[in-house]
Amino acid sequence: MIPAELVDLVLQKFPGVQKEQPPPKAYSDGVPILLSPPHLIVEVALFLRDAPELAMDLLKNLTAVDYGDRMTLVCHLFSLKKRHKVTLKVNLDRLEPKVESLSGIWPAANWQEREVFDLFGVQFLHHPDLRRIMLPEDWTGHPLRKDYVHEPDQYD
Amino acid sequence: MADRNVGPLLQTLAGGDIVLTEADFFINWARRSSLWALTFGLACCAIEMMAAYAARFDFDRFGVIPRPTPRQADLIIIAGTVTKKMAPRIERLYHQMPDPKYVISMGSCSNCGGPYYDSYSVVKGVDKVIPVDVYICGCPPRPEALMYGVLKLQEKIREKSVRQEVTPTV
Amino acid sequence: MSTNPTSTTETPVSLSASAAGSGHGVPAGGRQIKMEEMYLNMGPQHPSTHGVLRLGIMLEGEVIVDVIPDLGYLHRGTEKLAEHRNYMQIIHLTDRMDYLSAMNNNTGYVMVVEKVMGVKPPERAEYIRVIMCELNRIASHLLFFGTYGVDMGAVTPFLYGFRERELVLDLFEKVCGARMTHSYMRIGGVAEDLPSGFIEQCLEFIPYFRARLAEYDELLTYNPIFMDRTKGVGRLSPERALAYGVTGPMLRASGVLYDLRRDEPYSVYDHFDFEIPTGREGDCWDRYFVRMQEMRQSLSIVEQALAALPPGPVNLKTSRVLKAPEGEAYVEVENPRGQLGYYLVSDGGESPYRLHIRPPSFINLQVLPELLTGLKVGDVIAVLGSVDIVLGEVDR
Amino acid sequence: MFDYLAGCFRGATNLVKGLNVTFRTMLEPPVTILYPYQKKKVAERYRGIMGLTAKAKEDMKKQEAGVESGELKCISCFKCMEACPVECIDIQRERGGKGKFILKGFSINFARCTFCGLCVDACPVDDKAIVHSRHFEEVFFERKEMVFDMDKLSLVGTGIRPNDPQGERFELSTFGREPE
Repeated sequence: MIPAELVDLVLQKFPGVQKEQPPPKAYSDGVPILLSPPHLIVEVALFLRDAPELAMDLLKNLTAVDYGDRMTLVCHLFSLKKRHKVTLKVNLDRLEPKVESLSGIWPAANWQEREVFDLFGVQFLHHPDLRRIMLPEDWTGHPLRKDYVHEPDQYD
Repeated sequence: MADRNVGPLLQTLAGGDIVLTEADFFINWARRSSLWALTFGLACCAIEMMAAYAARFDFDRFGVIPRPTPRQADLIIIAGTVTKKMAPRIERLYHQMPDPKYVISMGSCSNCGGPYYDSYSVVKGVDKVIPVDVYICGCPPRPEALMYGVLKLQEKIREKSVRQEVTPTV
Repeated sequence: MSTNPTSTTETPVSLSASAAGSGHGVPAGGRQIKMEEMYLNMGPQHPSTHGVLRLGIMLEGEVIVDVIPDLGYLHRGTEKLAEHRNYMQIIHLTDRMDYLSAMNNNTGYVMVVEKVMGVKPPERAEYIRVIMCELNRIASHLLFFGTYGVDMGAVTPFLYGFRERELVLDLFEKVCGARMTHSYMRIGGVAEDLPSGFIEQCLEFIPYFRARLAEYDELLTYNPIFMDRTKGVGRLSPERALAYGVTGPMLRASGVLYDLRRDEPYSVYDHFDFEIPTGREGDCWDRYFVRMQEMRQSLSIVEQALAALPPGPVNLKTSRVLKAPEGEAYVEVENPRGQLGYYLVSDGGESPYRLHIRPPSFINLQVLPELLTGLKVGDVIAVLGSVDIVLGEVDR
Repeated sequence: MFDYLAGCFRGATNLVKGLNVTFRTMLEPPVTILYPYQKKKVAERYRGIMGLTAKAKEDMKKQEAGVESGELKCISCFKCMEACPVECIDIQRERGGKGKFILKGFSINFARCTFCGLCVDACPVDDKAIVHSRHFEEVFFERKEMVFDMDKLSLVGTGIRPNDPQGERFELSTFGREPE
């Protein structure tokens, strides 16, 4: 688990970043959540990876959640050297979600971003190969969005 | 194939029907005793299919030998979930197989979608793509069930006659 | 014999040289032979792709220039379906993701729900979970052993691996009534207690299988043909492995000692004494060998867990329709293929608002183009087999 | 040259080593089950196709005996239908007296069923009105044959009970067709 002062380190360096507080009654597993604005994501990610105190060298998981009013990108980071965790979140505009790609920082993000693009329609700028990964190329729509309506075709 | 035209030809000959009946018996015997199956594992059922080929069950005893290419196969065992991305490939593989060809749909997913009956990307039954001869239920079916399915298919082949067209049209 | 015909350490250099040059002309007797890259399509129907993976391989002669994996032939929309099922009904969907280790999948899923709901299963249930997970790890690695043998041109390991796997499946069948898709874990415990005779059968299996493992080593592990085909092929350095987020036996084969069972012990793994096998080179043989060693450790864990199995109930009697409180959690378990993560967002309803699954095979497979580039076309199967993917999990 | 010969020697010895393993296996009893002739007994808990169980004779009330399939244990409470993750169970019921229901129809679509056991778990009746049989060899030629109606289900449940001492196979697959 990341100690509180290391979170403060990020907060001091980037005033735009906030520490997300879960709603009062909601369950939280204690891993601190950093909420970054979309334009700062690359700098924050680079800092998390390269600062010797933080050394987040393993991007475990990257996914998105469609909250209906916003699209949230969620990254679960882990430091193998320091053995601590942090969750990085970015809120995006739901209608036109666009964010810089993290695949230059952690190559592990490459396919996971393609999956998020495929199933949520989030555009990752400067991604090396942003194509659909799961569904056929000619598929319309992004199924994991909450307002996705599946139209039966010849195979249904 | 040749068997499609042989019926009318023989009927015009004297004693043609007797020849045909005898021919039926031998042709069906040959067909059902060496069903070479295309290895077409898609999902969970593929593992049970592999188990059927392995030491405890030994599918070779039925003359069922796995073939990696559709050109040498009489039987395609659809073992697993058929997705919409995969469906055109299955159709193509099916058409690449020589006549007569048989299809076994193994497991709930290929029978009618199974646990993914309301999924956006799964074909609700492989019979929407290719005609199925035998359905095996189970999720996944045990290897014995697959063997029983092949035995049932052999029974089905035994009743066939060269007069009929072997492959139903899609 | 000392030089390995399949190891191509110089190849990337010559490749980049040809790419930097004209790339097309090689003088041969004063005339130009046109050299072109060849495109080789492998799959989705191929006996060695372990499912329905499609690889587009760019070849220059026999050397691989680039590999483009094409996934999604088994994409079944598990995450979307999970939003329409209640918490109990998702268990059977998790069975079918990594269908070779359904018990591990179930455990991870019920753990994330338990975490959000704030319930803790009884201790006996935790022990049973550990026993089942480790037995399933053995079954899964045995299948790897068999199929990797076939991929490398040896059919006998397939027959042997499946012979022993059937014995493990018999144990599962006795406990939960299914061979592969178990649906055995429940939120707050396991479905049923161990049946009578299970412990005896399990204790019978352990020494029998130990002897078999020694036999496997004799048959395949130290076979010079097998070693020539796998030693030094597909090397993955620890730095690249970490950058790609590779986990599980693949990461440990590269020499990184990171295993959730020991580093962040979930369930009751901290009660047991076991070693984490690691490799040194990170090549195909190491990945194979780490898995073989892991089976031995799993046997020892099962033995210890059976000896220390506490009495008591095996599940909390939870209601049929569960409601998790609002919140989110991310839980990882150590699957036979790597770390399986579940990210659950709950809005307080009967079904998850969002359930994301971090499949280890999917992340591990990303590294494939990098591993294959520069190797010869004959090594594709050796490397792909050693990554040990399950397409049901890659595509979900 | 020496390397080459050493390699040959190493290869030859390892070949013998490997063959030694396979020869040893040859002397062991065979593991193959000759399937249609020999059958392995499946486990007590095996989750085969489901069947409906019936009440014992002495438990039957008089008015139930007259009702169609009234001897079945099922109380048509819809619990299994709600628990089923694939919606393969379909129950029709009619309102009887005193808040009880009369079972009119019960069908399971085995084409879709995943044999997960949740319906049996959910059944509130003592000793379960719906049970898994140990019957798994289910093969059909038509898709619609895979939907079992109440008669077939009660035959599965009562004809081959899971604790059947004989464990005999019942030729279920021949339903609806001429016997050979």
